[in-house]
Amino acid sequence: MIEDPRTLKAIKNLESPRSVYLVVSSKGGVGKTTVSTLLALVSSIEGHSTGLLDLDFVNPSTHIILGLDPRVIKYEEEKGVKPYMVLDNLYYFTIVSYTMDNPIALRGGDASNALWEILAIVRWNNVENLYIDTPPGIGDEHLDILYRLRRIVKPIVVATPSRLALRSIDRLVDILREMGYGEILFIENMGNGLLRSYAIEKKLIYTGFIPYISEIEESIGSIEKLLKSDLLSYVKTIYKNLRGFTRG
Amino acid sequence: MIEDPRTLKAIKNLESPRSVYLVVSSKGGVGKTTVSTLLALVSSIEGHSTGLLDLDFVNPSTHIILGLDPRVIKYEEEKGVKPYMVLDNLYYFTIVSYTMDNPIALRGGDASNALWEILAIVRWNNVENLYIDTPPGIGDEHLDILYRLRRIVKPIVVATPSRLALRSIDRLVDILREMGYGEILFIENMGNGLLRSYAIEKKLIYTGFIPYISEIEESIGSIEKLLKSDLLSYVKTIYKNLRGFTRG
Amino acid sequence: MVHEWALAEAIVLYIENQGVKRGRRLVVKTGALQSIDREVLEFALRMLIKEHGLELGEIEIVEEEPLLKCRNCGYEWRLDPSSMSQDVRESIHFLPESIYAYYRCPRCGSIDFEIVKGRGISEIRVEDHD
Amino acid sequence: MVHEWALAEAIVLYIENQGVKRGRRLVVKTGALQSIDREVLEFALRMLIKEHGLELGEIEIVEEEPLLKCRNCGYEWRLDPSSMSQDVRESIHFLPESIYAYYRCPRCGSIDFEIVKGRGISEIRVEDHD
Ligand SMILES: Nc1ncnc2c1ncn2[C@@H]1O[C@H](COP(=O)(O)OP(=O)(O)O)[C@@H](O)[C@H]1O
Ligand SMILES: Nc1ncnc2c1ncn2[C@@H]1O[C@H](COP(=O)(O)OP(=O)(O)O)[C@@H](O)[C@H]1O
Ligand SMILES: [Mg+2]
Ligand SMILES: [Mg+2]
Ligand SMILES: [Mg+2]
Ligand SMILES: [Mg+2]
Ligand code: NI
Ligand code: NI
Ligand SMILES: [Zn+2]
Ligand SMILES: [Zn+2]
Repeated sequence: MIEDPRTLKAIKNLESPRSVYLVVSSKGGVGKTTVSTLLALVSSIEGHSTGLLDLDFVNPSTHIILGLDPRVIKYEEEKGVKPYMVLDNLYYFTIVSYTMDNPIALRGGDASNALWEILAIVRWNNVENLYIDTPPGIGDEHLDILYRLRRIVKPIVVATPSRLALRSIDRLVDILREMGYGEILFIENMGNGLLRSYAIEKKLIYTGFIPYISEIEESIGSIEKLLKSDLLSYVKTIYKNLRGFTRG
Repeated sequence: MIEDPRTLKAIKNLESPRSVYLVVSSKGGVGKTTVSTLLALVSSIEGHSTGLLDLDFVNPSTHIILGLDPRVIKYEEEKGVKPYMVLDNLYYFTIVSYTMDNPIALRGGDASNALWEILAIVRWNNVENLYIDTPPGIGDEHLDILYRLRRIVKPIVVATPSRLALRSIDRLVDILREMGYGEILFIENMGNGLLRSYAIEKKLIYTGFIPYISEIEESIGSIEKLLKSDLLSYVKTIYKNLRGFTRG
Repeated sequence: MVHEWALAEAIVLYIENQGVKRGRRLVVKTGALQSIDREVLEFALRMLIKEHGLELGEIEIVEEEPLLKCRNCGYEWRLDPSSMSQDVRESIHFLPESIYAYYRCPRCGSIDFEIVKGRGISEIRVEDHD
Repeated sequence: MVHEWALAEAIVLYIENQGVKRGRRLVVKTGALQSIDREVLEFALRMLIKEHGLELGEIEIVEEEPLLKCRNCGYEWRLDPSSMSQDVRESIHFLPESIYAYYRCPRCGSIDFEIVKGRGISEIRVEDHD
């Protein structure tokens, strides 16, 4: 076969949501998973039909933040796979429901295969905002999505105000530019707004910051607590800015 | 070819050092790079011939911690490639000297190829302790090393006391056990000793903790400052414990 | 197991994308790991072919037996999905890479093995097309 | 560029590991991306073959031209290392994957391409061995 047939179906599935955000960062531990999960929560409580897709196959953790046991996450089938409804407006897909959270180690080729399978079978129709969490680094999954789904995904770069993280973001931004991404959304995590000037200098769309809030540890695993946490107002601002910039 | 000829040469090269430590963690941002660089620094100032090898190809950062410009890092050739001498006792290899720190994105197969090339050509003879920094996750590089060099490398798992990090470490430890690693060294980073009981429960060799020290940010990029930093005494304790456990 | 519909749609989009409009026979090779329900797949294909205005005559679905190979010790083995527990089989049906959560090399126990063949759709061929 | 010695050692260790002790001819296929100095490699091979007590007669080093293929647009192209700047060529000599830091698909600019062949040592064959 010349091309992977799943690519075409993936494009079709991802054309439904108004916005598909790809949360990336070449550095780990900057808060990609926390930010994508919180953004999805905020989007859903703001009354929008929302999707959350966890593509970190080796280290899936969105279900831990949401406090979901892999055994309760079940998908219905209807011309594909329907994501699991976590809340009224929140639809969710993670592989832990298939792996039962058993540890797996995937080489690049397998990760790429798993990615296209999931993008081809999981349907996001009726979803307005879709947030995709990705593994750290820039590997097979990122290259696949960023090239093949260029007209669909909006990259959100998450960074913390540390020297190592910024150096790593420089590299990622260079790569995204080369790939043809003009609009790169930016979130400062565990910071205080210091990175606004960095973002402006790099021509990134600064959408806000989330301070370092040590109490977040206690909210992990409980949607209720997350929704009451101090983080939420910051995430709401970012959410609104993201929508503002991507109204198109 | 049935097997990769570079594997055999890699084994030969890595049989020289008394200890080859592989710093791993399925989660990013826990301090793998910081810890491996500091351990190498401590080992060298303690008077031992030491190697530091950066295998995080997509996001190499040991040179940033050491404050080295990619252009000054040069390797001599002598029946292979001799690592760059950073200090009297500190020998260093990173790909940034070849890539000039230009951003690269590697798929799994390419990362695996780069890995074997480097392990086959870079010679670590006369080095006593070799510290290897790795990318986050468990990808091609980890699988390659952990299986092929099983009799040589000693894995050091780095973790922070956060729920997401521990869940991720559980998975990694399961995998290391399945691979046949009986002795798994453990370092608690950005913690206060709380993970000692976790480590004991998981039958990991707890070698110490490094507290969260926000001033570390100012020491990054200067060996001098790093050597004077508050972190150092903690790293020294860990260094000694590592040596104690791996005297064999 | 009606997620076969999604696979059928991928196949039809692929054929369409190749610029093929009609042909005598459509041959699809699927991997046995996915335990695809042939009748469902064929039914979905017929519906979608019609919907997309294609004319493809016969449909033949060929199943390829899975072959796995250990990257650690080189051992090769086959795996019969019908021997799996219901849950595992279903997981692998949806996502063949789930196999890494449940299987190991039978010789050396390695988690590092590859699916050489029999994973998913590996061939879509329209015979005598124009 | 005497890191050829390390490659020669890998080759000799490989032959030894295969249980081969003598043969009429050793054929090694190298990738042109590595711009291997054939004379140096041959010299190192002769030394090491002797050191390891092997008898391999002639040595033939065949260079394979690099072929690159874009994963984004499918374009295939060749690359002549002698056209590279000295620095880049040297980086690629040591580590062929350095190519990703300096080259892009000439058609679409993609960073996502693969080295189809001509990367490094791709064949080691001892003819008429026992
Ligand atoms: N704003 C924040 N304040 C405090 N801790 C945070 C914040 N954001 C994330 N964390 C914590 O940092 C760690 C890394 O976050 P995570 O979302 O897993 O990052 P990534 O997905 O990029 O690896 C987790 O332990 C998480 O709880
Ligand atoms: N003990 C510590 N105290 C404070 N900050 C730390 C500590 N260890 C690491 N850091 C910081 O945490 C971030 C992640 O560390 P890094 O070594 O890059 O992790 P990894 O290599 O696992 O991704 C960096 O910004 C680093 O400066
Ligand atoms: Mg994450
Ligand atoms: Mg089901
Ligand atoms: Mg690191
Ligand atoms: Mg040189
Ligand atoms: Ni099905
Ligand atoms: Ni050389
Ligand atoms: Zn095996
Ligand atoms: Zn191209």
